[in-house]
Amino acid sequence: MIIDDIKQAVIEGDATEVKKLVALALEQQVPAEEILKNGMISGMGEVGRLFEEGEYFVPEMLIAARAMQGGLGILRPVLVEQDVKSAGKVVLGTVKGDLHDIGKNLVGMMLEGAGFQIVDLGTDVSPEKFIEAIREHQPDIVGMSALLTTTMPNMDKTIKAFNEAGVRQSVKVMVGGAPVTKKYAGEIGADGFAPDANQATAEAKKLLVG
Amino acid sequence: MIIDDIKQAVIEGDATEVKKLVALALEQQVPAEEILKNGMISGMGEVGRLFEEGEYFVPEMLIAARAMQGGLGILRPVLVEQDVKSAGKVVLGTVKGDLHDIGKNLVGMMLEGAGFQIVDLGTDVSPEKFIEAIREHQPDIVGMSALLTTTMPNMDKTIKAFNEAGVRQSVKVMVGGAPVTKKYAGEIGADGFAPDANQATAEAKKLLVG
Amino acid sequence: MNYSSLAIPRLSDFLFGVCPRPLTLKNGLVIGGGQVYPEINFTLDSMIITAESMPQVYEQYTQMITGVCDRAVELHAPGLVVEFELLPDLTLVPEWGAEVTKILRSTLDETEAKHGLKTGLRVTPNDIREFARPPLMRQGRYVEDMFRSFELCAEAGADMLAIESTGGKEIHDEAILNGDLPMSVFALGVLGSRDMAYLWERITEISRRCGVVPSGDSACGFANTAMVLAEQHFIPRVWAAVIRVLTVARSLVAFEHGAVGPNKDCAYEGPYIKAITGYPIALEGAEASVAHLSPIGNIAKAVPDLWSNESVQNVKLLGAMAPTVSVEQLIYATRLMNVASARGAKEAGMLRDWWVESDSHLDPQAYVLRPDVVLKISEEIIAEPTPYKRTRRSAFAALEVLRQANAAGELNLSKMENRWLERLSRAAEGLPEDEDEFIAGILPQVNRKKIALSEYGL
Amino acid sequence: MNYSSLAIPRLSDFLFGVCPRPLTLKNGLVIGGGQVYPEINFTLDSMIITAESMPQVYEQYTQMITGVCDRAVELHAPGLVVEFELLPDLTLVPEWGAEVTKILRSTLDETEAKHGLKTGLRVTPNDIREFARPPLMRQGRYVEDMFRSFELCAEAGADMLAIESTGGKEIHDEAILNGDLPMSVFALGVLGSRDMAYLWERITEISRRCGVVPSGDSACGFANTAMVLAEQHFIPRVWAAVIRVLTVARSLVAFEHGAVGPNKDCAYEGPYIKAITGYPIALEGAEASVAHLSPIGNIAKAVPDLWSNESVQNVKLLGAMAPTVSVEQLIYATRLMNVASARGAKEAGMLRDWWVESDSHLDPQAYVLRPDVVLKISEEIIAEPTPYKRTRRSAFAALEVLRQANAAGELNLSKMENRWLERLSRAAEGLPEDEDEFIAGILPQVNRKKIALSEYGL
Ligand SMILES: [Zn+2]
Ligand SMILES: [Zn+2]
Ligand SMILES: [Zn+2]
Repeated sequence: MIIDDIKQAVIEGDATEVKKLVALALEQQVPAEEILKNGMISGMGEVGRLFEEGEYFVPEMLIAARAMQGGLGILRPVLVEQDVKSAGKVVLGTVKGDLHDIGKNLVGMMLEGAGFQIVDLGTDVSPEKFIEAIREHQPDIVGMSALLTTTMPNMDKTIKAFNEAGVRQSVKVMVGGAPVTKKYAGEIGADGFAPDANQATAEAKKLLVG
Repeated sequence: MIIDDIKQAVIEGDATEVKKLVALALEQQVPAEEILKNGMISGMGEVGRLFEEGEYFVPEMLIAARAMQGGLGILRPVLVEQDVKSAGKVVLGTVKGDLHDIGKNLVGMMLEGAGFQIVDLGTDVSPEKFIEAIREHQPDIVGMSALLTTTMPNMDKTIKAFNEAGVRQSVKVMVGGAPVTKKYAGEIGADGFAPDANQATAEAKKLLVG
Repeated sequence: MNYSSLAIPRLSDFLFGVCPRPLTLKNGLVIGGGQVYPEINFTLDSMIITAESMPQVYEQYTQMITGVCDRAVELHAPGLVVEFELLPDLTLVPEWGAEVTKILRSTLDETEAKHGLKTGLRVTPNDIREFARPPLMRQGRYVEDMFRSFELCAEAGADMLAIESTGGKEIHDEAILNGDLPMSVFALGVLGSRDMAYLWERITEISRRCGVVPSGDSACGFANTAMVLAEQHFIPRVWAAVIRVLTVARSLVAFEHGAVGPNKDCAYEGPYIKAITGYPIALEGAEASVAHLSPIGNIAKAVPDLWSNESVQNVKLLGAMAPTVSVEQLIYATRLMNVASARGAKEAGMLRDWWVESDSHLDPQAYVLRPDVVLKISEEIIAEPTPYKRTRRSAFAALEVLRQANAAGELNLSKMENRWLERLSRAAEGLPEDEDEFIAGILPQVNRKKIALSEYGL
Repeated sequence: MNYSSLAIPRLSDFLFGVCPRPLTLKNGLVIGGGQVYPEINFTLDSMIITAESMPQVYEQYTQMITGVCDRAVELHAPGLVVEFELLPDLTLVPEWGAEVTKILRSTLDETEAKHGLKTGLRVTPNDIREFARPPLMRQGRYVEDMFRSFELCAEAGADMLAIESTGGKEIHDEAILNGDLPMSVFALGVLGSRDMAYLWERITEISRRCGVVPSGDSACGFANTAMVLAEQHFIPRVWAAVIRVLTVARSLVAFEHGAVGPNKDCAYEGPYIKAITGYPIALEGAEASVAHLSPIGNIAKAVPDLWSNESVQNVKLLGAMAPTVSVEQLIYATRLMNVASARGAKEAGMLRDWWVESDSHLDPQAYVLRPDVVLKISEEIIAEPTPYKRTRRSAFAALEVLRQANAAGELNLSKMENRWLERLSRAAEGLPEDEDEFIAGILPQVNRKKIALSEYGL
């Protein structure tokens, strides 16, 4: 089955092979949604499993993700045409005053592997910039990160700004980072919390179901 | 001066001498208020200073406090007659669910030394018992103590109960104990906080001035 | 069982990680058989415990035990002991404490199955008898619930049972503040010791019935209260040091009524217990400053078999949740011990002596924990036949040791401390040899509002 | 100054608390002259820093420094170093950081005057150049404010200046996640090293002018980021170990441009720096798990001159506020070191070796911190003349050491780790000897959106 081959090529991180196979599958009239879900996302799911079990590290995941991106480049026009939705759209950013971004980047990468569409606003992101991005990109989820005890309170500020701007109801808010706890997430009215990049994907999926 | 002798006898913790001298001073028509303030409370102030400087320990303070109590026994009827007020009245208790009382006892002892009148409700004190005591004793200050992370929230509960019972405005509330911070005291709307028994007296005095 | 000779008579055999009577848990973990293992203890962050909040309580304990076990695996810990010290509320409703025990047990079991990490679980119900005022020690609903808590926790998966019992504490707090040596001796040598005999017979009986280990008690409410007050300059350090030694005979009673160790972490009388009984002990020091500051952070490392953090609440630190941070610190501390002892008893002895030297000259409370001092005083204590006589002898011995150390310049006591050393020595001299005479003399000074003497058979 | 031979060539001289070039602070505190002192670092608990909240900021720092100093006096610490690591906001407004410096200085001075405790204050402005994206390293308001922060803090009472500079980090994060050895070498051996030369000439100039000590830098943002990711199983441990060694040449540049130590606590490349330069270093381990977990909690104790907790926020623990708890732990840790070294170099060496043995076999990141390995690799590094060549040589040497250790069974690497050891070895072989050739080859792969190469003279 060509779908299984695509999956395997994603797992092995072979971008050239993935691109070739996706093109071939489209030629063979395999539905784009099936290529995406059962081929590529399923492959990334397996990559995630290998990672969980200590068989893969992030570098291997990144290679697989890039292979998947290669296939997506070919698939995306068809998907848009057929109106196939991504798993969800996520706007990510490190809050104002905070320059740490490796954790946020990891979250973005893992979400992407799980089929989410990512809009990364970078670091030192003001409430206004978040709001702008919500209006522009209409994401399902906004993910905020903070690594300092003195920038974490900006999560609270940002959520309050969402309320004032009237955009709070349109998105789910997820928070994470070294000083952040589930308790704090609850106190500021965030919808989700992930203690590390690893658990962010499961939490994002839960948010979109719930 | 007999006042100085009373003061010295308090410092030395000589209860017999204090009693004898207070009786003598009253006979000599020294005003009760002067005996109290310039003799006994001033003596305890010196004891506090010696304690601060590491010259006295609590046992020495207790002996001095007992000497003062001895003198007060003689002085109190006269004070009541002359309507002389104590430094203030304080209701003390360890909050519900908490059995630790040595910290609270120390606070009581030190406040007493500073001329406060103490009503000690003991440990495991429910909000209802605190409220009852406020109604009965009409204190200036209610002091609450907690030693466990799981009983500290009862401070918050108790203050809320004060509000509901309509007695909150009639007292100042002071809190303290191992898990309690100034920040927490502020959050629950307490008026005062003391990090240890040592600093409780200063805090209580500040509350009654402010 | 009445101890009359030292199980460890020689200083060179008095080391961390080894004892004459090691203990083997059901799953094979050996305590006191060569290695020192971390014993981690944790508690809830600020929250109210009610029936409604129990799901959060369980969730927090799940989170804490998972974080701790994961980290222990990650750091290749050779073994791990977890202590679950029940909060009062979790003892007042014994089912709640048992449920938490189950949660801890199952994560420990999973960790052992998956990663081969050998673990042990010590469960310590709270002495809720104090909820009655004056405390009822042998009757009433608190006594019943407390014993039921022991049983349910044993059934729920505890390997070891322990308690920090409080018999006599109702009058000891004041004795500490008053610097009242005879009253302290009465609380510990008479009241506490009698209560311990009553209590430990029952705990041992429950333990036998449920197939778990009756481990030990702690005079925490007595001597650690004094230590903390001394740290705040409320009471003299020599007084706190003497109280420490006064607790030995009391805590020994548990072992004379069935306890077999490991003695509790916060029981700094542990080295005495180990020297006398040969059973393993837990202890705590520098890594327990999360729970209380102390002047004995290194010397406490001299002879433990388990090394503990006392307890830390589940707050977030930058590195991780505090229980995870604590277990990492304990693992590193025990790694050093185990490397030294793997080289040989001589090397272990050197490390022990460095720890001892680093604290013992700076505080009388550290001085009375010197292994040589412990052996010397222990020998004197067990030369006496009864708890009262042993406690009285403890006072003499501790004061004598401190006077000599002071005279020899091994301790640098302030003028005030010196005055107290003399004052306490005079008070000790007044202790009659005869227990009945002592009791008769002290009873009039006992505050009857605070204590029900009949609960102690008096 | 270009180092070409080891300041400490012999393993037996490579110890904690001593170094060939000890440092004497203005008040006489000697670092690296025989004793190891605690270096405590603390930060604000959750709060927003604004002009309005500055009174609370000052109050918190006052509370923290008071708690720390009181406890150090109480525990008879022989000396105390405090590090004030400025938060970004306190560097962005240099006056704020200077005001906090003043607060710390005055409490330290009071403590010294009243109790004779010798203290030192290290102040570490934040590398705020990253606030521009891509970072502007040598121009613009952030650069100006950063240097002004150094000056104002020096004038406000710092004894020592330091920084955790981030030149090259803008592309190194991705290199870590990609397992990209050449890109890491480029970031550290080319970009970071060039930035260090620029930066440290200026920091040294400011220090001379203000009469303070230019202490050292840390590759924290590079190698500790990797270590934390390895702890989370995101990247291989061998990769994190290699990155650690890759940072040596970069951090050495500070010393070639005026730094004289003590090197920063979180710079685990410190042992290499000490071996090469002979200047004292700070380090951190088990007691720093409050800030980050690590596999090197004990081995980090092998050769430090200051012993640190990295940083802890001002939260309440049951024992005390966390900074007070931390300083107690550091004091006990250094007491042990100082007792051992007081007995002699042989004893200090034994203790050092036990710490080394307790960690080094369990993780490649610990293995590359073995003092013997440090000396061996350091010698290779300084055999090369330039930062790039040294960094390249670091890769070869670290990988060779790890391969040998693995082959000899001194390290037990998993299959996956083994695969990465091979993969990284192959990648290292591809590093050309010539720097220009290397740069030309790697530039096409550099993400120009993230970095302004002109800021590095490229
Ligand atoms: Zn205890
Ligand atoms: Zn305990
Ligand atoms: Zn750092």
